[in-house]
Amino acid sequence: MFPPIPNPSVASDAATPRFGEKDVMRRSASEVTPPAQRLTEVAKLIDVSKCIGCKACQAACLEWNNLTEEIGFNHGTYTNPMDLTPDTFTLMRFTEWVNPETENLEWLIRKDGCMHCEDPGCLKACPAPGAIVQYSNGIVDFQHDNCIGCGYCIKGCPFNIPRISKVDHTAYKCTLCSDRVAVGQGPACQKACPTQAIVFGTKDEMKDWAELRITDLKSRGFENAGLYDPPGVGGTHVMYVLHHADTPSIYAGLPDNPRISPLVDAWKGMTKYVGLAVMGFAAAAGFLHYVVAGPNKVSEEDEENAERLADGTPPPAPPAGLHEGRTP
Amino acid sequence: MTNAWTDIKNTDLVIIMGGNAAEAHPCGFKWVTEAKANRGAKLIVVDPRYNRSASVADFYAPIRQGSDIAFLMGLINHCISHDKVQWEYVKPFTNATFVVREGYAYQDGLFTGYDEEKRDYNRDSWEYEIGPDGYAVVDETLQNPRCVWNLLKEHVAIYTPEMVERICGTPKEAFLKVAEMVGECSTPTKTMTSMYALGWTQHSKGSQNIRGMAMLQLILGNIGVRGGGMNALRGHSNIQGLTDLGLMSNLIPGYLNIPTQKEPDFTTYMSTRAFKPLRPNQTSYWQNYRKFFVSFMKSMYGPAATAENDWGYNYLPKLDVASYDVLRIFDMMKNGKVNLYFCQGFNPLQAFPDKGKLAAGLAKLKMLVIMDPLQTETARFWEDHGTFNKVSPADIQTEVIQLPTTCFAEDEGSLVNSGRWLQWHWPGGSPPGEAKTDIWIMAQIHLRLKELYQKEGGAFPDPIVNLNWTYKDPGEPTAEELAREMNGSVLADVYDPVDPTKKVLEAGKQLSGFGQLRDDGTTAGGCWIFSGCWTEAGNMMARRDNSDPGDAGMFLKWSFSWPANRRILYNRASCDVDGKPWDPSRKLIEWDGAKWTGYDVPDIAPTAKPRDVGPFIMNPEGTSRLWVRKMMRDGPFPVHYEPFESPVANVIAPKIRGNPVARVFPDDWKTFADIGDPAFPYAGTSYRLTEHFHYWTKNNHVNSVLQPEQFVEISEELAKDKGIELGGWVRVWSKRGELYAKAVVTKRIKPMTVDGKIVHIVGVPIHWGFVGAARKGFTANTLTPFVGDANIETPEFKAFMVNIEPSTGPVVA
Amino acid sequence: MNMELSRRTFLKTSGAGIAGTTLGAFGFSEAEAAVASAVKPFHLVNTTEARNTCTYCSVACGIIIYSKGDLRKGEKADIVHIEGDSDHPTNRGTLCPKGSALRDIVKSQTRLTQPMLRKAGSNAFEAVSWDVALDKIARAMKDDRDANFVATNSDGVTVNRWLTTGFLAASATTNETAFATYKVVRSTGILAFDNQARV
Amino acid sequence: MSADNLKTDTPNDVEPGDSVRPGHPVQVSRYTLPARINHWITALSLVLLALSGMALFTPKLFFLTGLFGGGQWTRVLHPWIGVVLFFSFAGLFLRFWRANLPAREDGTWLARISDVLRGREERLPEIGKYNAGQKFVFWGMSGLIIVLIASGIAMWDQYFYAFTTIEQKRVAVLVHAVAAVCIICVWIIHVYAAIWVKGTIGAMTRGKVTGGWAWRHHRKWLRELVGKPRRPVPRPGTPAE
Repeated sequence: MFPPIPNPSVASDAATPRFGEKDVMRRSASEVTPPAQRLTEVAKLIDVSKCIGCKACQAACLEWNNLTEEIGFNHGTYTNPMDLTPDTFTLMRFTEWVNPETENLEWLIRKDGCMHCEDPGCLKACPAPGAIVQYSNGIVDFQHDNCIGCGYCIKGCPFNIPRISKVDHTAYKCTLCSDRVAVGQGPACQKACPTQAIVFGTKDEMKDWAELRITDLKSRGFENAGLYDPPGVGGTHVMYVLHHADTPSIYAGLPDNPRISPLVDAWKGMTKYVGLAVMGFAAAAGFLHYVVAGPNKVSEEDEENAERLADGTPPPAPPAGLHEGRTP
Repeated sequence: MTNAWTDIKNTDLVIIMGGNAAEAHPCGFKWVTEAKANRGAKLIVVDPRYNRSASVADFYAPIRQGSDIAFLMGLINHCISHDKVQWEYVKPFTNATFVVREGYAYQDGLFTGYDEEKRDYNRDSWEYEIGPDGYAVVDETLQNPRCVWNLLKEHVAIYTPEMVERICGTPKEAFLKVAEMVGECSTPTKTMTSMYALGWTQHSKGSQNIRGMAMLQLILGNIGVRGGGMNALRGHSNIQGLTDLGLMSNLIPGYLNIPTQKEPDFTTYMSTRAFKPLRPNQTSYWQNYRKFFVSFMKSMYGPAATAENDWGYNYLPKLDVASYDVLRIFDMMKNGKVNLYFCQGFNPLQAFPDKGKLAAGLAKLKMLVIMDPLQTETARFWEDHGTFNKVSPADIQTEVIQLPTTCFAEDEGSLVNSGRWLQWHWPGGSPPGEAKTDIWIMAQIHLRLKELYQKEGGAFPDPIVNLNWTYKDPGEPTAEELAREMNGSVLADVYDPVDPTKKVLEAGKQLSGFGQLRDDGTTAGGCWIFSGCWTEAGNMMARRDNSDPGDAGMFLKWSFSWPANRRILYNRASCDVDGKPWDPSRKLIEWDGAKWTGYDVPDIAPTAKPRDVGPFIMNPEGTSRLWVRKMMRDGPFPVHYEPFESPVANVIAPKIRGNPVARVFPDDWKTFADIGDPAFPYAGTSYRLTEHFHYWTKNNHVNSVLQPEQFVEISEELAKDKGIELGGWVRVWSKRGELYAKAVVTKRIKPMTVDGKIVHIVGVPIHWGFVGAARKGFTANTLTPFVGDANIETPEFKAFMVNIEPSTGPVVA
Repeated sequence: MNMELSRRTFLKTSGAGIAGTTLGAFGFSEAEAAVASAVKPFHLVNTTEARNTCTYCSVACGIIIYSKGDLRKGEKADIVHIEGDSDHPTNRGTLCPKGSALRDIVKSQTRLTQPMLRKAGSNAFEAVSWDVALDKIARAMKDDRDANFVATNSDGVTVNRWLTTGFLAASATTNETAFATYKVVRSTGILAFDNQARV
Repeated sequence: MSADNLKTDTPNDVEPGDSVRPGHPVQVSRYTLPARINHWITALSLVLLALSGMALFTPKLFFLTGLFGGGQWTRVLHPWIGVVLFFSFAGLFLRFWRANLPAREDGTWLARISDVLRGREERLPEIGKYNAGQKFVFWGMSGLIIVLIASGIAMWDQYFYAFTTIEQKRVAVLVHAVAAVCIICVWIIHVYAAIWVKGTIGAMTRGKVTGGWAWRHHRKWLRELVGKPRRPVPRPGTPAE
């Protein structure tokens, strides 16, 4: 058993958050000076092999965050709602998978939600200063007062997580319960998880714990058991223990090699700099041209020629050889 | 549960059969995952559906619903024939060596004494041979062909792996894999735990399903040990407590019995309750029955219960039938024999089988009284909800009174968990509106009724006007007062009979345990097994020290566990005959040469010498029972009987329909589909989903979000046969009713081959109804048959026959 | 009652290969603590705690009810949150999907708040006072009992039973409620007395 | 554009409303009032789009959202202005597309682009209503606006979230950004040209240019106008200068 986190204190003096503005490591659309000392990185570890798909995490998330999801419909699956929504920050996704090697049915159940990437694509994509922050403990948090609801985070996210609320038009996703972590608690989902398929602690602890789990799984014949901490996004602060870590995509489309899309990189990188440069160049070129070439003015002669033309008096012929392109 | 939730971490093998622990008890299931992670324990799931428990199992074996006994007897047969028996346990600690009297026999699915007319046995031959010394005869060599062991061997021989496959549909290889894993637990250092629930009880032979596993556990030596046991995962938060407190037709608190009309006086009543030991030196603890009974009567009637009036024996009603269980009462209701009915926190219109019959019964009542914190279908059975509840209110003359009650968050008191822990809780919120506690309501009803009788007189007012109701505020007794009363207290000073100057018990003091109860009216105690819960030292149920010496999982200082704060029942059996633990690394208690010590409260007299006294102290044998004498109506050994509605005839006894002694009311036979009826070709089963709690969470928005809409589960093969689409509407109907639901087409259900015939399974989750926050749906019990277990009348919800077709959904009128 | 607990017990006895945890601190030293404007305030601050047990299944998970207002001081208490009790040996703070949503059932829109009466043949409930409801019940019981009480059976044996009224007891009420219920129901001679144990 | 404009005998270069009024100086009507209104709506939309788009494009310019009432309003308004631009530009397109069809002299003009830049127009062929540079602006705007509206809709999550995949949305944002840069560059060229070539702005403000301006820059068009019979001004359009 991973040692439970003691019950929270309700005393008013226990409420001072242990991290905040000064621990912001990245801030969307802003330059920040990273804190001199990084907080110990935290992580949530989701052990898919221990998960019984009970959805306690989903319920706890709804309750803690005071979210009201709609009562939906059955679509022939246990996955409900059908997808993450602005009110469903976390979702159990159920996959019936027949292992081609053993021909045994395996019911793969994965808790989907924000991975809290070390290199967060949402933050990279976000145009609104401070709408997304990353604390130096690894938590990527949305600040709704700053969010403009553009949905760029959705495009930036390699895991398809954020959702825009139709009510307040801001983006929502798992906060890793930053309010709870700030007072020394774990996230609500982790607290609830009946089988400790979700545990929470420092990232190092979680990796050590995962190792124990992987050893156990290998002893039970899951040779490809492993930790999902994808390097493509610099590692994540929500990690999975998978029995089939060689093929993450069988778990309801968990990306095999997630990374910030090259398109997003190009958009927020190259395009931004090159684009600004090109536009600046165009403006500068015009300015320079004006300085060098001077204004292109109509001469008195031109006016006279025009008057003559209008009066029916033939204007002087142009210099020979220069108007060969003209229409007869 | 014989053991505690936290003890499951000590096991080596978990077998989940007849339940779905991960789904129904996720937080208790945690201890399975702990055992797996820390001890390398394995998990086996045997179930018709590959369910959430199976999703984390090491091995899953399919089984057709209603065929568990064949599987279990097959396992016993395998263990016996492969010598996977813990002999050092079986010989001294079970009745394997006991010799059964001549005249007892078993043939073709029936035991001696069957009366087809009465659907009952004359069970007189089901007894031990009694020797000249007045004790049961035993044969420690196991040579006597009539000893229990040899009878068992003979009884289970028919359940070969091939037979198991034929009856259960479990592939032989899968069965053998389970048998092999189970057999490994026959060594003294390996234990298996059985976790079961309504998947076993809700059959017409539910009790025998459980006995089957209990016998297997005894053969493996797994009862009384850490990480072993028979663990009934109780459903509701205090259903254990309500059963302990005897809120049943035939019970008195602490598993004492309401008298029958064959026991006209107290002497006759006590004459069959002597519980004389069947072997020398045995404890046979029920010999104290009289103390428990008299103390209960003193608690019930106070000064009005006297030696002269046999402690108020005649204040108790006398039964004319085995019990007035819920099936019987609803049958009576339908026949117009019931006028007034109370439902306290209960929704029978959904909870009992055959909704049509239930609704017809309710409509014949004069008055229905509902006490509930929430809306229920029962309270609104007269309300027209179109296709979901089509009734004509004007035609229903039942007066309904609905009383709002508090819920757990607003009241104080104790609940008994599945592991028998009595845990105290405190209120956290104010009741909404005018909601009142159930205690207040019951007190008000009592006081008003008493007043009417005092004013007007009437039929036998004595038990009502003499009811001991001496609470500070009679209008609302406190939880503390009632808890103290259940624990028991001293009514008059008691002096040592040897030294009359020495006061043994002082009047007015709380008892420290049931050992102090007396049969002379000097003590009162509402529920003997709870004695020790609120002593002079205070409220033991409110203790919150979670220390756990030896990391044993016992938590003796956390709350109070009945009996006597014991956490594992029969824990004497965790040691060999000499009192040494079978597995020293999992010591529970041990004999230190002078007394029993250890991590748990010993389930034996602290100084009872190991070889003298047997570990099963409640039984007159001093041993456990592989063969139960005449204590069960349907036989001393379990026999495979088909459900009343079944796709195939009983392979081992083709002429027997269902359980031959299960009670069927005359009107109900015609509501059952015939065996193999082509109109109802699919084997239905009902169950609950982890997102829901029975019918309550219809009132909870969050849970309604997590599983929003009614569905049934079928295999891909059946879906293809019937042209049913994933997520499409289907109509499912039995001979009793129909429902519409969405189709979850899944690989987790597979068709099975049973006796050469393909059997498809239709899974019908319960929950939905016509009130609450959730989407409206149909009550699943429109489908289920009105028949119960032969011993305790648990309805057969787990096995019935249905048909299914694609549909366009219900027409909402 | 003692609500102070040995919170470190589990840390000491965790048999699982990781010795303790630095979770309590998350590596943030005192020096790092500072006012953070960005992190949402912890909304359990200044609530009142009550230890309770989950109302659903028999695992009997320990829960803590967090309320605004303190019942022990005679105040109205409004439940704001319910969470698992980490000190509880069985659930150790965890809860299932039902337990995690307990607040929603306590505060359900479909909680009953006043006594209601549905008259014979009516198609609606109407509100009544507690007195009216309870008097009606007591009167109905008395009348039915007096009319149908069986004092002796056909053999002349005293049986003192009342079979035309039945009582279904709850399954999630306290033992204390159950015992009070037992006394009241049994004293009348009702035999059709049952509970949820079967279903 | 009225039906008779489509008559094949009408030179492409002459748009409805174009006319010459002799005098001193000669006044040439280049854009009718509706054409000018259409132009300025388009122009305003484009400027607002550029400002709001730039605000969302780079954090350094996020302060520009202040012009629109903050980030949320910027996010709300930008796509709607885009819709205005699209339809407004569509109006311009219908007015001007014929006069912007390629002509033979465009090649020469382009070949002598250095003379163009030096203002040595005497070295250029006689040009119709629009020179090749103007046509480039016109067609550039047309193409880019189609790209921008298409990619813009793909990323307009409030209404069109469900219609594209995330990968498609990513392509869309990238394309939108690149197209936006391009259109801003085109716009810079357009605006600069109007500033550099004196006497041009009047065409879009008062609708008139002087005869000398027309003689110098669009002599072919002037000749055609002079040669064409007088007629009342119908509804003309305005090119992107």
